[in-house]
Amino acid sequence: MNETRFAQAINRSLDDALARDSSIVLLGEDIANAGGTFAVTRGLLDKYGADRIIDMPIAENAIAGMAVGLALGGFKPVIEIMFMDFMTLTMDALVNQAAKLHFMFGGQGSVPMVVRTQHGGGINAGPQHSQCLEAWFAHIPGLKVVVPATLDDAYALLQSAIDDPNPVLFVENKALYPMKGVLTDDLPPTPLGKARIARAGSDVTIVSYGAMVYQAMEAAEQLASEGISAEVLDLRTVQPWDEEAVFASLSKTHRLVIAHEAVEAFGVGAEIAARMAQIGFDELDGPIMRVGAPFMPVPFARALEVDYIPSAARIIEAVRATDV
Amino acid sequence: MNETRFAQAINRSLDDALARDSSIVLLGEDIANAGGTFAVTRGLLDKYGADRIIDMPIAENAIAGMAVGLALGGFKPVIEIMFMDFMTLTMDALVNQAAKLHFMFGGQGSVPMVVRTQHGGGINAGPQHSQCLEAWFAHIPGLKVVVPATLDDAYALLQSAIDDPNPVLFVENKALYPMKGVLTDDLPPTPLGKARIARAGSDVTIVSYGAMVYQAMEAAEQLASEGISAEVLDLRTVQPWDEEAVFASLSKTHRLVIAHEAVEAFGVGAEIAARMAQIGFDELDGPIMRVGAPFMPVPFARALEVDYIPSAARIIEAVRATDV
Amino acid sequence: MNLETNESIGISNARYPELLELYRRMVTIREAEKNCGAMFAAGEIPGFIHLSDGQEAVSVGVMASLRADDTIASTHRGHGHALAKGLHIDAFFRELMGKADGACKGRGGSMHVADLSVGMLGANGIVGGGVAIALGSGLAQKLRGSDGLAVCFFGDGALAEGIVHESLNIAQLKTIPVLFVCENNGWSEFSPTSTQITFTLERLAAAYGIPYYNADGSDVEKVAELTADVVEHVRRHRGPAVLEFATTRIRGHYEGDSQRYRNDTAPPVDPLAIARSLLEERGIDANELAAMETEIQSEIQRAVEAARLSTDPTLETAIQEVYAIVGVAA
Amino acid sequence: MNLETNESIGISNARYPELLELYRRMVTIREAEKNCGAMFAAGEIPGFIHLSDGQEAVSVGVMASLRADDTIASTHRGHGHALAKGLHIDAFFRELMGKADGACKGRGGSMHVADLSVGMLGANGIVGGGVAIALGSGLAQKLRGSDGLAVCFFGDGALAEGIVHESLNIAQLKTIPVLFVCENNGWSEFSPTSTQITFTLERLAAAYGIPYYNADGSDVEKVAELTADVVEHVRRHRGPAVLEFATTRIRGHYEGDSQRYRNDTAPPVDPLAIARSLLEERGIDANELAAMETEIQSEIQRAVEAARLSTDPTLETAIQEVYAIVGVAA
Ligand SMILES: Cc1ncc(C[n+]2csc(CCOP(=O)(O)OP(=O)(O)O)c2C)c(N)n1
Ligand SMILES: Cc1ncc(C[n+]2csc(CCOP(=O)(O)OP(=O)(O)O)c2C)c(N)n1
Ligand SMILES: [Mg+2]
Ligand SMILES: [Mg+2]
Repeated sequence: MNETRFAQAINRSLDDALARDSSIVLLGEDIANAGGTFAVTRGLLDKYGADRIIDMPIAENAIAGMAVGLALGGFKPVIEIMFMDFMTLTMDALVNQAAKLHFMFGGQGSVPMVVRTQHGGGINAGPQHSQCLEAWFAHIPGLKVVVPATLDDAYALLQSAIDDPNPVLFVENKALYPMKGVLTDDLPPTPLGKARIARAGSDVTIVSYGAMVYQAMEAAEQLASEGISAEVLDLRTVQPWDEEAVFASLSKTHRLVIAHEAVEAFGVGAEIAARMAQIGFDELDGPIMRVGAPFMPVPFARALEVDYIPSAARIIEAVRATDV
Repeated sequence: MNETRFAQAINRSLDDALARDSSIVLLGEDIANAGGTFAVTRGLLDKYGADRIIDMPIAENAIAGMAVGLALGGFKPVIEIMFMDFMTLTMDALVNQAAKLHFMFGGQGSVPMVVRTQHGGGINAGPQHSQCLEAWFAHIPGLKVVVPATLDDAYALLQSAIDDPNPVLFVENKALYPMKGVLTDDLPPTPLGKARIARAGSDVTIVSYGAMVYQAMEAAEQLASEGISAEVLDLRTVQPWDEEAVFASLSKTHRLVIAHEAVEAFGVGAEIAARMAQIGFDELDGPIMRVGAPFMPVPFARALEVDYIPSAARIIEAVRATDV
Repeated sequence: MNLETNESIGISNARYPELLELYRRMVTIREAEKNCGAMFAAGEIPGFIHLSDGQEAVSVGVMASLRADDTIASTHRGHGHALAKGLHIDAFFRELMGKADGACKGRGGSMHVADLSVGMLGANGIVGGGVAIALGSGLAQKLRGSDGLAVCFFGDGALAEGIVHESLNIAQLKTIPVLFVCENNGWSEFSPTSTQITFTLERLAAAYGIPYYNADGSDVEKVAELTADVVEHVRRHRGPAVLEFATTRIRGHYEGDSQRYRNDTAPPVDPLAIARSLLEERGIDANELAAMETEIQSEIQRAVEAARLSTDPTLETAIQEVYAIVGVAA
Repeated sequence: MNLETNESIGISNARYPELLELYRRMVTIREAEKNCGAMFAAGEIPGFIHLSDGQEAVSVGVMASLRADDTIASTHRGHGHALAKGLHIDAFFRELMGKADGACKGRGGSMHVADLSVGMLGANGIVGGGVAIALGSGLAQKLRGSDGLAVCFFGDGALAEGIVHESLNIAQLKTIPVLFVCENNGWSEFSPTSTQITFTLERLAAAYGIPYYNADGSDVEKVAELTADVVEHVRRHRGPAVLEFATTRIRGHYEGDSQRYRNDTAPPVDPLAIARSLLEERGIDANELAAMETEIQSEIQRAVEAARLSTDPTLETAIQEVYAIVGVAA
């Protein structure tokens, strides 16, 4: 089996989708000729031509709005917004139009579009090129939000996102792009909304998604050496998120930590914690701990960013604070 | 004492601020000649002239971006974004620029701007004119978010928002505009970030903000008749929110309900619940309950909207579910 | 009642229906909106409604050249567009009243009336919100290889929004068959648009290199004639065009608007009056017209009565349709 | 080292400094960026850096007519703007390296270098992000009753963003003293801008009724001369103007860009070479120029060395400045 990079897994997924379904078109800035800023769409123009791999001017709101029109017109547009920070310019098209259309028109039509974007730090891209804003979109009825952690998930969840009749935000973590691994052939379909048990355990549940899953795994590894058995759940989809899986794990471990790279306050972890503080209250043997970025913009300097991004050490600290 | 409406309390606050500080300017669509869609800025043009009360074209992103430039230039702009749903068009200026500038420039300068907008249902304005999106902004380091419930707070918190050296989102609930009450003369300054005990109680804490405070009060009233003593906390500011006050109340009542008009999932209540499930875990005698809108766009029809907006009855239900 | 599109009328060789038919459609919109106004005042229609009185000639004249497979994206002032494109009058009233069998099951209301089956992609509560949607819809037509086109309506005030400019550039750049139709009524809510916009659409379109045409938007025949030509051009060349119609907003920005800010002295230009007198000039009997009007009125009355009897939607049903269901084509 | 603004130079009666001084400033920027490129390649500067090699004449020529109280809002390609406006070379390098005593205490980096004390309102990571900020800054100048102005720089690719259009309209509508400066290098990242924009800025400005001027952006004297006139005009008339400079992006979009997409055949036009040969033509001794260049190089080397010795910032300090403190003027 050949090693593949995370970015290539996404490329392959786009490629296979384009090959099997002629209604799929890609739009974005520098995605065609240049193959994408992170080379995720490399080679697709040559294979599928300029009618399907469409370079766009720097006009994010229009790109997102066009995707709505294309979706209504029978296409399945997959747009790329280069950095999640630039999603700020697409909010009307995505939140007021795409997300609400099916409901607001009484079930008429649907908007099968995917917005691919990337978030996260790790390359010192600074305050306007590193934000993790997925909690915004998870708050909007009508949108789905996917954040894959593994190559297989990047491939398979993107297939599901493309086939979904609803607008789906597909968030890649830029730090994962160069990650190498083996992409499984003939993956079975992976439905949105189902978590993955990344590591089974019995003493504490660590819920995570995206790149932070690897810090959670590292934490679990270290805890194991102390005799603490941590279960790591990879949510994969944050809207809808797999409440059942989290609850089931909590019912087994009775301790809960939620970790993500986004700012802790008002982040995705807040919803999971809140929900478990309601339906899982009787299962809890200690406080629910969250690990997220501190309440500050993503700083540029290496010395700052490295301390800013949540670490395995901070997850371990949080696990201890659950009184395990 | 004369009765005043909520909208007029805001008008009076703007008026007094304009009178005392010549660096304050107002910008917005139809705020000058027309006095605002909800008449909140009525009369100010005549008093302060077109250099300070500035009618703007329909260009929300530019309006918000200009406010940043005005703030850097020594002014304190107060802009009006007519409906919170239109904040979608201001996200770059507010989130990538205004919120980060002070931090990102290493403490140089500040952005003393206020964005006034209004949210909420109650007038069948439909899916694109009713959203409560304050959780988005609370997630962004560098922004403050204020949601007043009473006339006095509308007046006094707006003064504090204007005097604050940071960008502040000031969210009015449209259903409150016609509400009558007495506006206290010579109000003392009300700092941002301090909650108000709207009603003292000992059996359960109901945390709320904005218009939902009235449903919380109604619920408390009804519960009182059954011998359940509910404490109602009005947060007033959701970023920063008064963790200490919530914790203090929880430490007294050991039961917690959080109610807001925004969609429950990933809403402001999630953060409060999550935080209390951490620091308040030992104080909790029952599950933390949240009351918010169901996970759907705000529907238009009267029959739908009336059931959509959280009611006192739903708060009472939630109180019961805390096992009080 | 359904203001049908050309095809179903079957006027052979005509590029658009004859004036009598155009007038009939305008009267229908006017009468429907008269009822809307009254029902709003009476509290039977909630929310915000923006009437298109005075602008009917644009809706009817433009739509006269469109086919059912052409699409339109509309604005907050979308009743005329929706009805002219073929939204059924029953579905219309039921929607505005918030009924379970309204065009959108009561979830959208006036600002969101839509009927995808006739290519009406929705009124829109966001100024400029429909423009890029139409652009995408036009691109879909082109990529599909059809000779269909997309039309986006927008007001003069919307010209201040960046999305309009982004869309003009992209339309021309990618030669997308989209027709930009500006209904210039001189107002942006409560402000004269002259206090908000420094440019003319004509000069702007010229900058983008997009063909621009304009006409008196109160003369339905002129609107229809010009649109027929331009639509023909867009169909053939698969690229954009801009149409601008000078028109009159007879009523307030929305119902309930006191219009204290307004001091027009001249009586409003009424496209219905213009069409009517043209028809009379051409020898159509005034009685015949009156009979037609009465018939429309009673048909609308019927629709209103039926809407009143319709049932309210329930939240339980609505929440089922927040998401389209995976694996089920909508 | 501080590339000072006109005032402090005190050239009486000159509308802008003489060519030798302009050249000196351009060399400073070039040499500074040469170091940036090398330090990026060596891993000493992290993140994204976008060099302005080839565009120095615009930075230097435009800034030559600005006063310390005039403001500028810049772009992702902002090194030249920042240095020309007066950001100290020490603060510059320290920021790019992410040091505690950098211009922004290491929190912004290349894409956010700023020095409010000299009216430099920041580079910007968002294409078009600075445009409306400059508009507001210009309005502040006007409302304050000063004769200052604001300048916004943007690239040709930014013309596709709606915010640029919103801002042009508002600038003209409210007659705001803002100078829109387009650095047209023909590229939007990896795409020729001709594949993204269908219009010329000249025709666009004409549509808005805003005075438009252009010049060869590689000839620093021409840039300075035209800008001096236009700035004068803006100061006097307190309204907007548009300046466009044709220029060359000598290096990649960002450092690390392989530029495989690029197939320019002609050698790049270099504003430094042009200025240098002009100076020699005018009899400036080549040795004198070489001495000046050497002096600049060593001064920059000194700054780089000092930056290397600077300390790293800490998160504990940074988190203190997420918010400006109530009651404390910044
Ligand atoms: C993004 C956005 N900003 C503001 C509004 C409020 N608004 C509704 S209609 C309108 C004026 C629109 O003027 P124009 O485009 O000329 O249309 P007209 O009402 O004249 O038909 C405004 C400002 C809105 N709905 N959406
Ligand atoms: C809103 C936004 N979209 C996209 C980008 C990514 N991006 C950075 S620079 C650039 C090209 C800008 O071209 P131009 O404005 O001509 O400036 P130049 O790089 O040529 O100086 C793009 C697309 C961005 N930073 N911000
Ligand atoms: Mg108008
Ligand atoms: Mg360029």
